Amino acid sequence: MPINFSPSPDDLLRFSPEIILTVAGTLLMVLDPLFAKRFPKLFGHLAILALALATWGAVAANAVPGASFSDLLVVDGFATFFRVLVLAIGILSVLASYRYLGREEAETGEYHALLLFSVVGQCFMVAANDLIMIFIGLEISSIASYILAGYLRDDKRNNEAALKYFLLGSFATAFFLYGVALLYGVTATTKLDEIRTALNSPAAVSSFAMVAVAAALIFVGLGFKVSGAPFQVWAPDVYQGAPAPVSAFLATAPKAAAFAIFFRIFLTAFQQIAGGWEPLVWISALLSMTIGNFAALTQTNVKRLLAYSSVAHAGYILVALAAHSEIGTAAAMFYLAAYALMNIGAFAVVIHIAGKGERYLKIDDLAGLGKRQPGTAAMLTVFLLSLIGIPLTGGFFGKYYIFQAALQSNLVWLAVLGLLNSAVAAYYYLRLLVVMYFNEPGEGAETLEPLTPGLRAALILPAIGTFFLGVVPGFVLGFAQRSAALIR
Amino acid sequence: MDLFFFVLFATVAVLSAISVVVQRHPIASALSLVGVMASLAVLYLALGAEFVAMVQIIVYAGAVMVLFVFVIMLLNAGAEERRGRSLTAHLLGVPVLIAFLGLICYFVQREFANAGFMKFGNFTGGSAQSIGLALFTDYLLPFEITSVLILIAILGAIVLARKEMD
Amino acid sequence: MPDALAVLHNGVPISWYLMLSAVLFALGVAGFLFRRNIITVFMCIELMLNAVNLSFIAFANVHKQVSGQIFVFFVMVVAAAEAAVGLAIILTVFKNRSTLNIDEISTLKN
Amino acid sequence: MAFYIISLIKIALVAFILLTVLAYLQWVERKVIAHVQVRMGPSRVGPHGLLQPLADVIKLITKEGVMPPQVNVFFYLLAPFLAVFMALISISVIPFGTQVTIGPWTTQLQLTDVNVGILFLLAVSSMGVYGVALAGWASNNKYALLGGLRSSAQMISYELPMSFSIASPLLIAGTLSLRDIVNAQAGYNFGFLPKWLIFAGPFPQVISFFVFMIAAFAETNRIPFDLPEAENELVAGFHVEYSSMTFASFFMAEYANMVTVCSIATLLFLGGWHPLWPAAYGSNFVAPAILFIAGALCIYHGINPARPFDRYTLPVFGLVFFGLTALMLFPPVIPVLMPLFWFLAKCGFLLFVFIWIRATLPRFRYDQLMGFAWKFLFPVALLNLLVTGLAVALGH
Amino acid sequence: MNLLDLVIAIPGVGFLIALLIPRKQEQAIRIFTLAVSLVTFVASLGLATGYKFGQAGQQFVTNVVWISNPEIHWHVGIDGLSLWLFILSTLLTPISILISWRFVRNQPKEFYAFLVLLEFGLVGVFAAWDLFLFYVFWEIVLVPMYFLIGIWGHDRRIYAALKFFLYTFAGSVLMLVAIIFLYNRAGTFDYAAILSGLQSGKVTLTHGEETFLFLAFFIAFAIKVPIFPLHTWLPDAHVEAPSAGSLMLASVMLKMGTYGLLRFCVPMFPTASHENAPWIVILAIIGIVYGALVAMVQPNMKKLVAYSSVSHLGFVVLGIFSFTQMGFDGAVYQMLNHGISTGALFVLVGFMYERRHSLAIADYGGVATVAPWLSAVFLITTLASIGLPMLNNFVGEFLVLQGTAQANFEWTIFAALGVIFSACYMLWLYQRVFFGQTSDEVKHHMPDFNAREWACVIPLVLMMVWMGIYSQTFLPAVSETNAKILEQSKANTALQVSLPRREPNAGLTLAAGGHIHAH
Repeated sequence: MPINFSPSPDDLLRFSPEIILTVAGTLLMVLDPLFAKRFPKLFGHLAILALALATWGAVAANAVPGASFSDLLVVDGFATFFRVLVLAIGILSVLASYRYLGREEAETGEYHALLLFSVVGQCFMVAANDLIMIFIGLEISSIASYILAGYLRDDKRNNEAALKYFLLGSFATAFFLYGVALLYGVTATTKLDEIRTALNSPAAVSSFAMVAVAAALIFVGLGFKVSGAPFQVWAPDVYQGAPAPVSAFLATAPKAAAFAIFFRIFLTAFQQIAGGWEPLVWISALLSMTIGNFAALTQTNVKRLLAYSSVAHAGYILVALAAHSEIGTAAAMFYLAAYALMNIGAFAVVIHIAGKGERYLKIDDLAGLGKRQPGTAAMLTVFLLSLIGIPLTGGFFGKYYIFQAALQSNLVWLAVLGLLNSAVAAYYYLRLLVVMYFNEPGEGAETLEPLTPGLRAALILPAIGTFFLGVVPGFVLGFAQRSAALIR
Repeated sequence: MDLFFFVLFATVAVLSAISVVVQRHPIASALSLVGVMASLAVLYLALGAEFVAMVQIIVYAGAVMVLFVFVIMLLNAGAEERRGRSLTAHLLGVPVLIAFLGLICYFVQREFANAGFMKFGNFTGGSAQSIGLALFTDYLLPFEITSVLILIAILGAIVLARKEMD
Repeated sequence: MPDALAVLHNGVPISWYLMLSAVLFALGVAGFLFRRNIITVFMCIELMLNAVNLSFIAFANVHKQVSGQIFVFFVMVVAAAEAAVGLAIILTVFKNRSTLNIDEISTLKN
Repeated sequence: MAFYIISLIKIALVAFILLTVLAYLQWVERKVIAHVQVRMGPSRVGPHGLLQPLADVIKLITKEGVMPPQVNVFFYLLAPFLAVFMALISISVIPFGTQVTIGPWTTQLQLTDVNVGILFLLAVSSMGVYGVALAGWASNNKYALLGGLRSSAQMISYELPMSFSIASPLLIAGTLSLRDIVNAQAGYNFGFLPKWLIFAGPFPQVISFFVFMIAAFAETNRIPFDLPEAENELVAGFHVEYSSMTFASFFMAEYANMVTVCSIATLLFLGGWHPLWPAAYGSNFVAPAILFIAGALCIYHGINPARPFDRYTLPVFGLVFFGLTALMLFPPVIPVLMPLFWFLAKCGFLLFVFIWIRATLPRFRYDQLMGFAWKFLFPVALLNLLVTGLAVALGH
Repeated sequence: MNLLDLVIAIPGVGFLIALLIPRKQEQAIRIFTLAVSLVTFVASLGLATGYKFGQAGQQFVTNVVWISNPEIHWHVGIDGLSLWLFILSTLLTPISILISWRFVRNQPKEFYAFLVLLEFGLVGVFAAWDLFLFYVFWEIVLVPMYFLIGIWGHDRRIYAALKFFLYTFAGSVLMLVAIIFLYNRAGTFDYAAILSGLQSGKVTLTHGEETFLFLAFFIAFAIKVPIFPLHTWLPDAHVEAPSAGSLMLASVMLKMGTYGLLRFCVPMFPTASHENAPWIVILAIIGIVYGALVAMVQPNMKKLVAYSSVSHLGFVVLGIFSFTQMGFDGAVYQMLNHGISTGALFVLVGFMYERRHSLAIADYGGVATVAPWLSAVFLITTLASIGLPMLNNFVGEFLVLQGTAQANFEWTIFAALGVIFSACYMLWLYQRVFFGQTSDEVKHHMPDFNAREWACVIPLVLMMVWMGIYSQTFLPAVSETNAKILEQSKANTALQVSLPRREPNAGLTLAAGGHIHAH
């Protein structure tokens, strides 16, 4: 009974980003004891190299779309989009990490290895066509993230962040898994397209109640992962407690990947019962936006504020999910890209101003940044304007597309409430601007060090990206729309 | 016979699970959890999943739970003082949970009441061979990728729990 | 509800297994919500995963497929990795705070 | 119905024999070590101290059990029970020989044949940690706790190379059933070289065997790996607070574990009940010959007694041995008894090795012990597994 | 790429270049931005000369695809409604730069750059012919103004800036909902296409939808105008803003609201606008009276002018919702007038603040004796503002009142009250500031105009006079376009209205409506 199962070159190409990243991650682990003391920055460079190579791999894989490994892995536009997105987030996170790690005198090798592994998980998730694969990818991404959240293990905030992230993340995973189990019970498969086929058959109608229960459970699980209300409780603590570059990463990459599978699962597998889950998403979207924005209003810690804002942004993307249309998917993809850029940019500024031991995290510590470092302040302004949704920034078009999708799906009230929410959100983003430009410099600004090249890049690249998305959104949106057509 | 075993071990499992939840001492909870796992392993055997049943014992009961016990001992974690979470949590949580349970049970009963009957030996696909074949053909990719998971776990344990070198 | 005779004749209905699984899952959730020792809370998560595994195995029996068991296999691997990392995190928390009470580990906020 | 009755009889038989063997293993150990150290060993109770085990058992049972005040009673009592339970239950899947047919009834010389038998053994042995760990913890004594922690860490660490070393023969045999593994080792190369996995196959499992044995020492907490109970550091480790029957339980568990691992080694590597050379070359006469010599020696010493008592006891033993010799030569039982003999002989030899090593080697230091497991044993076992896998793959 | 594109592009490009100039080169930045704005102004004059009168439609059209999906066009053009507002923006920008010449010491680079960016947004708003593009420019305007108030404003600048931003933003997101909704229905953002679609019945809206859309647009514009209960941001913003900010805010940005009402609300949703006209008119009248009364009791010059804006803009809204040709014409003309005269007031108040460092009326008195030219110009402006014949406001107010009278005479009475009140508070202000005892502080710190300041006020005074004497330069273009808008709003009404409702303006509209019904 010799088994001969050897992947074809196409299979390997489709899988190449993960291979590259895994190999690189392992390499970093191996090199860590050798070079950690002498060349602490080497690992960052290597990580960027690996991520860039993987991006190339992901793009190359898009040239040969299709399913591989007994249909477990599907490379399509959707997968490629999110792969490139999480890889880009990875690069930006690494860029933003250089200074931070140096300042905190943290180990660099393991940090970057974990980061790469986390990205592996996300790449894997977004290209998966099977719930179990998604589960494994989700866990790879999550477990690496748990560790990253508590990376500075002598820091109490880090500990707490890691613990909360871990406990609630695992809890969510269990729900997700239970949903998968029930779904498997009904349809005898975990492949998304087969589930869809199974549910399309007339006989399946009687099982819709069961499928709805499964969908609800999966929704709970994924809701936790994307920090959509009412499952957002962990997000503020985790984003506040984790090391700043990790928070930047956590608020973007895992979220993007989780949303990717959210869309894939709900639009592919659960399309048949869309009427059932739409109200659920509707409520969650509204709650996320409202809770996120109103809670952010009273925050004084920048990281926590950004955390609540990320909850609110998850709400906007859930609006797109509630629309459950092609255009909604495309809108969410676009929004996630824009959101990732502006959020990482904002966090990069936080990293910059935080100082050793993250002492300067109060909003007031931003005071006088506009005078001290007008360049940095200008970048933050761009990101904040984008977060508010001012035209010519990516955030604006993101919001626009999402609410267009919502209106097209007749979710008028959701759109109105969402947009009013974004007006509320403007208030707390503006508060940052106010402090930064209008207040006199405080202690934090006094000790501010000049921008390092890594951080500079982590600011400028997202800023360029934000403008790019804001001025010529067609490029990204076009790709997103072509891809979105595939997952329906 | 099937019924006898099911009732026996289901009862053990449920009682142990209750014990996990209500025991005040973490060690007691941990051992109760081992009890759950062991009785589940027996049920797995009955369902024709002998390989998984054994792996359940080896990995879960024998490794994961030992790790738990180990950590509990290491930290010398004492019993929890009996001052539960806030009253509202109980007032809200218990009915919601019961409703959740009732819902699932209702739907399961409705959907799968006649889905099949477990008779020992009616399914023999759980041998090591068939599992291995599946793992190395259809599920090769996830199988390989779980190695990354293990790698992360090792790395994480090193990062978080190693001694300071200097 | 199949009558007792049918049970003796046909074997145990699969739905009983599934209900057992649901009960265990709910107990795990209850533990997660009401317990305060971190380790116990974590164990309750493991209990939930075990409950899910039972469902998978039961469904594998229903569908006469091996894949359900494969999933359990993966879940176990994940649970093991999770346990290693989770316990390491708990250790670091304990080292810095000398408590395992989840309510006392809530200092973040402003 | 017959199935249940036969099973019950088998269980009773095995339990009785096993418990006796365990008790006498203690005697053998003391005797062997004594002789290694040029002493007499137990010799007061009964001829050659043969009744010593019995006396020990009576002593332990009748002694007052001390319940220290600080212990956690439930777990304190649960721990020895667990230890014994886990140690004894693993015997249930070990095959001792081929099948027996008595009249209309046919049965295997094995309590139950599980097709994942080896996994079952691993599972049970992995559960064995709980007994030790709990005992250490429940005693509420720092020595005991340290001992418990050490031993759980040690057992977990060594379980890994052990599993790997078990995997290699499994790969070659292509089954997880212990009986099938032994059956796979039947036959001879060139007509006389046994196809035991330690010798033959695509890749001889010598390394595997040694790794297994080393890990087995650690798993059973035997010297040189008996750190959990290191007298000079930890007083007596995890069972320092135990006395009378509870103490005896741990003792019994340790010996039962020894028997188990020796049986596994025999089954996996040493061809189980297959003789060292083919029956055609007279392997069937080994057992009678040994018994005969033993009987002859007894008679001889009975005639020339060293002690007055020997005049009566040794001839009796001699006669028993002769009787056994005759039984072994009785053709109808040969197919049953010969495999049993070979199995017990190999197993006994390995047990002797255990005792021998205890008499010879000093104890490891704790960090050396862990380092050895992870840095040496584990890679070696892994490498061996890889090579074996390759060999098996190429062999196909 | 025609002249209009160029005019819009110059400040945009100028802004980017200004950002590149090193921070130290303050003078270079000033001169550069002034040059940019002057060039823009001159170029925009080319639009006026090139504008073909007698054609109601848009001119200088450029229509190219900006974003392909959803199809968003760079569709800009000028018609009679926007032409003068457009030029007003380009005229006032150099003036705002000039008046800040010496006043702004803190971070001048950003200040001037923001002014140019503001201009870019403003001209874009008036030229945009694509709803989406309109929204983009609309929002762009917000950002520089926010910073202008927040960084260079007075003591309570932060509060004022936030209030300004949030009010406006909240309104504009509603507008965004409406725009998206329209896009989903019509499949295009193109204003003309949507309008013709609505009129031809290709795009149908239910009554509820139309009301919803109307209200969404209306609230956004009403906040900007500001209409009575939504006006509270305005006094704060005006008072706290630097002179240049107040100038741009009062003169141009408020017009964005009224422009929007006339451009979008009325023609696109005629039924809803007719239906809602009664209460809107009431709000406008309340605004007129209330603004005037509150202005009367202000101790602070800027606040006084700010409340007077509320009052004046009430006229504009009144004119628009009278749905008469004269009302429309008057409204548009009043927008321009208000831009010039209130702008001039802010300029002058700014000059005085530069000298005396106070805005409190009580701190002045007898300025006329020390600064006669200043007093003279202020007087002209005051008179223009209260609507003295031969000066600009008179024409606008007259037209509005007449238009209102055509629609409903009762409204006119209330509106006329506003005119009277405005005379009261303006003249009283003038009296308190320029006449009476000259205090020492005033005496020593109140030099007369210098050349730069002359350069600022002369164009404004000229415009006041020109617009007051020869309104025919401006009105024909406006009227043509307004006639078309009026036509559109009626035609549409006739097609869609099925519900019986009380028609406030008995004359024109009913007749026309009835006529078409008869078909």
